[in-house]
Amino acid sequence: MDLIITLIINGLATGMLIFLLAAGLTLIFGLMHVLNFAHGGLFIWGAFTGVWVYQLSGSLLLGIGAAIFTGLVLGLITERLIIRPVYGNTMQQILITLGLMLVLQELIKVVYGPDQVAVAPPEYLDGSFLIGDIVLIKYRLFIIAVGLLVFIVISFILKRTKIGLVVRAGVMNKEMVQALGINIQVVFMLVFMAGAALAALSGILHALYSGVIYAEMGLEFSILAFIVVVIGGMGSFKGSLFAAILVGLAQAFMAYYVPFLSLAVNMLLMVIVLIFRPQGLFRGKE
Amino acid sequence: MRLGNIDKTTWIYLGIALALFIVPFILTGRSAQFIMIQIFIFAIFAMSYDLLLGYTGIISFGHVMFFGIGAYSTAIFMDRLDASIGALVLAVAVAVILAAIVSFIVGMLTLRLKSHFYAMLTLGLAGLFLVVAEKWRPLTGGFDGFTFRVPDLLSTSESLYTLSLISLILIFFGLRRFTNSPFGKVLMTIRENEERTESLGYNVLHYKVIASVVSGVVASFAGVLYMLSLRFVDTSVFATDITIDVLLMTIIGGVGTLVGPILGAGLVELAHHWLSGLSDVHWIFERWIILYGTVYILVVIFFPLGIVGTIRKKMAKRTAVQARSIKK
Amino acid sequence: MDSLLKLQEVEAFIEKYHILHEVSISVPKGGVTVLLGRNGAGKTTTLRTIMGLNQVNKGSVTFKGEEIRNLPPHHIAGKGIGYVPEDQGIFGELTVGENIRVAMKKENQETTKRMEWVLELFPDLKKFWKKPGGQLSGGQKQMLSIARAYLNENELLLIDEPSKGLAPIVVEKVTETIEQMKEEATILLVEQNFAMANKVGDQFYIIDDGQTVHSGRMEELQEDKAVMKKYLGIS
Amino acid sequence: GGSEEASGGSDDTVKIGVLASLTGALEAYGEQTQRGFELGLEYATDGTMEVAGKEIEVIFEDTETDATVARQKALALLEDEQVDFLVGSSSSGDTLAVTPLAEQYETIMVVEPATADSITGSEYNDYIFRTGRNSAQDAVAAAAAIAEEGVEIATLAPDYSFGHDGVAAFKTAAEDLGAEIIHEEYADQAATDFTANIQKIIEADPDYLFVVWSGANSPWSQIVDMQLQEQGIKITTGAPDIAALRTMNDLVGMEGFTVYYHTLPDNEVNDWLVEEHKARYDGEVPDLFTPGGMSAAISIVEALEQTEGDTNADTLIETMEGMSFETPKGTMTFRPEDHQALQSMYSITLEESEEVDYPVPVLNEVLTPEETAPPIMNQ
Amino acid sequence: MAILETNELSITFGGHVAVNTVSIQIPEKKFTSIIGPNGAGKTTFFNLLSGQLSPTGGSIYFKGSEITGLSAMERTRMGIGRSFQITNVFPNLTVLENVRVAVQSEAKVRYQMAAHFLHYKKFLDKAYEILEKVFLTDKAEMLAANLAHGEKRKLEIAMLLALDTEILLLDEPTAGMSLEEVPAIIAVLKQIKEQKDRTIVLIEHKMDMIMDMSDEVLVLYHGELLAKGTPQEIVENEAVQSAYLGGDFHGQST
Ligand SMILES: Nc1ncnc2c1ncn2[C@@H]1O[C@H](COP(=O)(O)OP(=O)(O)OP(=O)(O)O)[C@@H](O)[C@H]1O
Ligand SMILES: Nc1ncnc2c1ncn2[C@@H]1O[C@H](COP(=O)(O)OP(=O)(O)OP(=O)(O)O)[C@@H](O)[C@H]1O
Ligand SMILES: [Mg+2]
Ligand SMILES: [Mg+2]
Repeated sequence: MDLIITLIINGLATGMLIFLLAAGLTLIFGLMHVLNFAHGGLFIWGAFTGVWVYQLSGSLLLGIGAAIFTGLVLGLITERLIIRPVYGNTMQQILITLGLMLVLQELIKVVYGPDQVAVAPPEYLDGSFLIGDIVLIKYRLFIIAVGLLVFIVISFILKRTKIGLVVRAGVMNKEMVQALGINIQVVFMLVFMAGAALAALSGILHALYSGVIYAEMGLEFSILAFIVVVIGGMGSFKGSLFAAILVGLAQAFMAYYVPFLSLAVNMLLMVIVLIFRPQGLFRGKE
Repeated sequence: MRLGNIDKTTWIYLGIALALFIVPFILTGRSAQFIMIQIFIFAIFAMSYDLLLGYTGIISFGHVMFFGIGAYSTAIFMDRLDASIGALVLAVAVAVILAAIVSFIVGMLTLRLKSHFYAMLTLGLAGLFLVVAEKWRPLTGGFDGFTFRVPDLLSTSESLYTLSLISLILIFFGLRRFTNSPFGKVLMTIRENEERTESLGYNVLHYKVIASVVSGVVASFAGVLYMLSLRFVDTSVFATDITIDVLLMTIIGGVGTLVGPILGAGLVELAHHWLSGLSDVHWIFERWIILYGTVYILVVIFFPLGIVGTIRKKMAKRTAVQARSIKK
Repeated sequence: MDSLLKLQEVEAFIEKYHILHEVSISVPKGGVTVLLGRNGAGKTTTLRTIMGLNQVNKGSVTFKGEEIRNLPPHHIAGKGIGYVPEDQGIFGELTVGENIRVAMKKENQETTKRMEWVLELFPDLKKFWKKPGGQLSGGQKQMLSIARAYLNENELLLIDEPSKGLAPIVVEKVTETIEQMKEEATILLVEQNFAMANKVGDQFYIIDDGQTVHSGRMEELQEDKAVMKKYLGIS
Repeated sequence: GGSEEASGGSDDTVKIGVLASLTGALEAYGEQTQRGFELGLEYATDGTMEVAGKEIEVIFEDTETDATVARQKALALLEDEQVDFLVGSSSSGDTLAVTPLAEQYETIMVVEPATADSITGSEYNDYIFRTGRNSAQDAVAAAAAIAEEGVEIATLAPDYSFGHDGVAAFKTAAEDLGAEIIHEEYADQAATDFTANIQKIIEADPDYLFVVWSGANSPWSQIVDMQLQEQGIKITTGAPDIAALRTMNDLVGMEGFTVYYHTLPDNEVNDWLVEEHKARYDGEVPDLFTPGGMSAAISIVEALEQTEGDTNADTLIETMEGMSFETPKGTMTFRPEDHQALQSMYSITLEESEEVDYPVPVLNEVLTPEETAPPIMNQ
Repeated sequence: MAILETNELSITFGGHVAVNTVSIQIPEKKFTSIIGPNGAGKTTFFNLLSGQLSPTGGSIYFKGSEITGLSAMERTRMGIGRSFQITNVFPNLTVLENVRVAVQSEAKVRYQMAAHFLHYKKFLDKAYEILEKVFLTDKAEMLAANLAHGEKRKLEIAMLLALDTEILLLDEPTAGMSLEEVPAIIAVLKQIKEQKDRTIVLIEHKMDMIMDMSDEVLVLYHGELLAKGTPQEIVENEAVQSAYLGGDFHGQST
């Protein structure tokens, strides 16, 4: 029983981490139908800048702030210069965001050097409680909390404001939305910036979780994020949360009970979902 | 077939193909020829991708799995049997059949659904193939891979050059005919509007599955050639990076054009080689990837339909404008 | 007469094709101006050009005396111009209600009142409030599109073939609506249904091959059999 | 091909082509090799850059950690530059893609620092010499550091050949010393969550947990978080390069082994290396693979001195088999059977240090080349 | 004889019954029209006939054999062709190519992969011939996406004509078409019916057209068959008047 609880809590934490990673992607992909392969680039920039500020100042809050700020700025630049010309054209989006991904990843090395950077959570989040045989790692509890917070805030915004509607409408028929007097370009820009900020936020949170950051982690993790978005049903926020937790738990339990499959668990999960419920777990339920 | 029936572009392509046969006499360095061979191989691979993406409108994120199937079949047969032509033929046969079976199954499973399911399912399957290659170490050598010999006939750079070039030419003209056939024309209508194609009386699923099988088979053949040139295999032949590379080649050259992917393969390989070679010139070129990425971005901005696509469009428009002004 | 909207020798290209050669239209405040012309004449393009959805290459477009040529569409819409496009412009994955909500500029009593009025007019919309717009029947889409344009207080409405695909009884309703709208807003209408155009229209322009070739008061047009035959194929 | 005779560009220069990952994921390693190699040549030639009257010319090429690029660059070096030696590379895959070319072009290749056993094992050819240590050597060193009669050990390794080979070799070595491997755990290399694996290790309750890990996404913080040490399980592993040592702050007190840390070897060559490296690179000390690059250079110069500048491969092979040479890690010897350089390894404890912000390996014992000799695997 | 027949055909979209137990017979070689208010289920009914949707109840017979379970593709091959209300063409192909693909399907050249399509010159000739009929010849080389709305409608009709099926289901073919061209298109349809003995089913809101052409008129209302009969009977039907035609129609046909 203790074992199960330990596995569940850690699976949940991993799941939340993946959710945070996928949240920005869901937002951008789900609302704007933009396949943002540069997501991983925004993620590492959040990680590196956040960690840099955190280590310099000693304040995790400042670090998180810096990461979000980096995300917003990069999001702004990216949307204006790179994404805006290619709305509605999947292929060009793939090409241009992959190009951007390469640039962002390599620029990290120019700015922060090619080495990996080690980082630890601040004192108050470091370490773990041992209750009986159950290990509760503080930082993971923190992640679960942040993940839930992000989920609630975003769901609230999407539900209570028109912005979600406007963006979705804008994707379906940009001209019509403009003809209704809405400056869709600004709306798109804001949404993209928000997505980028989420990517960056997940970057710094991930950095402290795994203890090291390196430039290549961006692409690695963005594939995971894509998988989660697909399993959850493209663009469904609830779906992403659910899928991320599913993946997190599956990883935890498979690694324990069926270790030889643990390498393949993400892919297997996606393949199974695609075959039996191709629209993703949550599509159409919102 | 009368020669008069062959259209002008065919002659141009044939001319270029012939000129390429002369290259080895000018470019004698084996490493330069190696680059050319890589271009040919990736051109073949990219064309197979174009058949899916450009003609049928199917995106695949795991196309590399067919490439990998070709690669491992070759490597394993060369290593386990002997490095003979017979073994190679067997390897090709196995590669092609395996690729056909896999693409058939994947196609049947997902091609009745909307486009991105194929993309993600192939991504997933390619990932699973990678794991299998990783885990089946007695056969594959795992992550580290293994080296092997190739038939003597193909061990010189010139013979390999010739083989890849001939393959490229045959496959190019084969695919060109394929896409220009009545069958190919239906593929394009599927890309445009699947349901309407169905209601015109075409069985869309058949078309998509056939296209994906042909594409898979051609890709696996590219994998075979790749192995002949590299003579070493490891799990990276299943890596998503390769799919991304070939996707970029196709888009940069221009989807739905067949020549585009060839051009794209050439450009990507050469730009890569050239930019990375510049690191002696200035430290900035040590970070050549930044330039490389920038090139992608610029291509989209200045050649939104890919190079060949943009040029074709410009030309088409000019003729249209001329036609209109004549009419007036 | 003071014109609310004025197009002077407008030329427009779509990509490289010269679509509008010389369109000059003056829409007086109040009343309905009808654009007529055969398929492909450039009627839709004219409306889109006013809306800022096409670039104007030459000529001027003024609204209330102010040059609006080549402003971004949302600015133009912000000045009080509403648009019912030819293809209805329904957001297929949004529900009927959401389609309406997106269109509302302000959510106040006034708009709520207008909304109620429109829903009364087209009860189907109320009935299918939660249905995705893409699943509506052709005519229901048309109703939704008109309803959306009516929600906000616009000074000028551009309406592209509203009667297309509507049942006769609904055409009557739409005709009524337009007559109602006329009270508050000026309307520039593209219409193939001559009977309807004739009923609601005050003045007309005929566009042929990208040029305004004829104009006048609606009553005059009915008399002018030659023009009717030449440009509209009505005998 | 018959015409592919290996002959130096001109008679009075010796050309050496070095393949390394100068960009991409392994670029830190590539840089270490490059610096070490340059310093090594200088040291071995006393700064003249000449050996036996011949000038030495070095060409560095970036493999980008991509086997295809590695092969293409190797071809360029062999064909266009007609190098007399190849050196490299940072990844085992790149190296394996190139070693057959060494044979084909009858050119000596000094492998550094790729670790796959197969390079000097199943994929061995006569032209390959390796100054880098191989996985089996690591494993033997690791076993020597902790294994003894009655010790129970669990292992944690990434789930691919590097991990499996490492554990297999370790197991043999540790069992030879009387220890028992009671649990083997493999984790996805890219995993973010190691809880399940660590949980199983806790359940197995060994005396030691031996971790083989490479790659950035390391399990250390989670091992600490799961409080293994508090539960009586000691951790041991090979100390990595300095960048990765920073991730091991919580593992202070751990016993393990290492290939190199600049304070460990006590010899003149190393003193020179540390001093020169600091002088040249802004006070930085040499890192994990710097001495390897240096050793490769020294071995080549040494061989050429013995052949009096003859670059004929057969002569060189004959000379180099069994050849000993002085390196920052003490004396190395190319074992005649498989051309693997036998070398010292270091049994260490991680300790906190005043001077630097990461835990440093402190020497317990030098493990001699004989002690760490790996099994011969090319037969 | 009825060429197409439905028996208690129904479809429900999540609670909303769009077509409700409709049983009709469509007589062979006749001109049948379907009218009804917006949202009555006309298009949906077509979708059921042509196989775009499968019914939740009831059955469909074509020339006496049941086709309820067949796919759209199979029904087209059997001889049921249709045009779409919302234009549904291949946007990035030229007008000519759009029609050519339909001609090719009619000629049953489906899996020919080795010959060049230009070897099938007769396809092109046929396509041009059809474009001529619908006044699109001068737009032949234009991308379908760039057509004006009315032109797209003509292309829809052209594609249906190219299929040359035994029965033609037309969903508001002339909506948005210029007044002068409507009669010409009507003429084309009539001609096809007469010369080739085709059966035509038409959905329209233009009453004059219905009156002029139909042999029989069916009226759908809230998914149910409200009435059927000759045009004159229908126009005089009071239920139809109040549900569909509105105040202006009292027997007269404008
Ligand atoms: N993107 C485009 N490229 C080329 N030509 C175009 C493009 N869009 C429209 N056209 C052409 O411009 C002309 C005018 O089109 P427009 O849509 O304004 O006509 P319309 O008068 O509204 O016709 P309809 O009554 O059929 O709706 C047509 O001949 C059309 O083919
Ligand atoms: N795919 C669908 N899902 C849900 N409801 C649908 C779907 N298609 C049609 N409907 C509904 O079924 C009803 C009938 O629609 P249909 O399109 O058949 O009407 P119609 O008679 O063709 O009307 P119109 O004359 O306006 O084209 C409408 O209320 C519509 O909203
Ligand atoms: Mg129009
Ligand atoms: Mg309808």
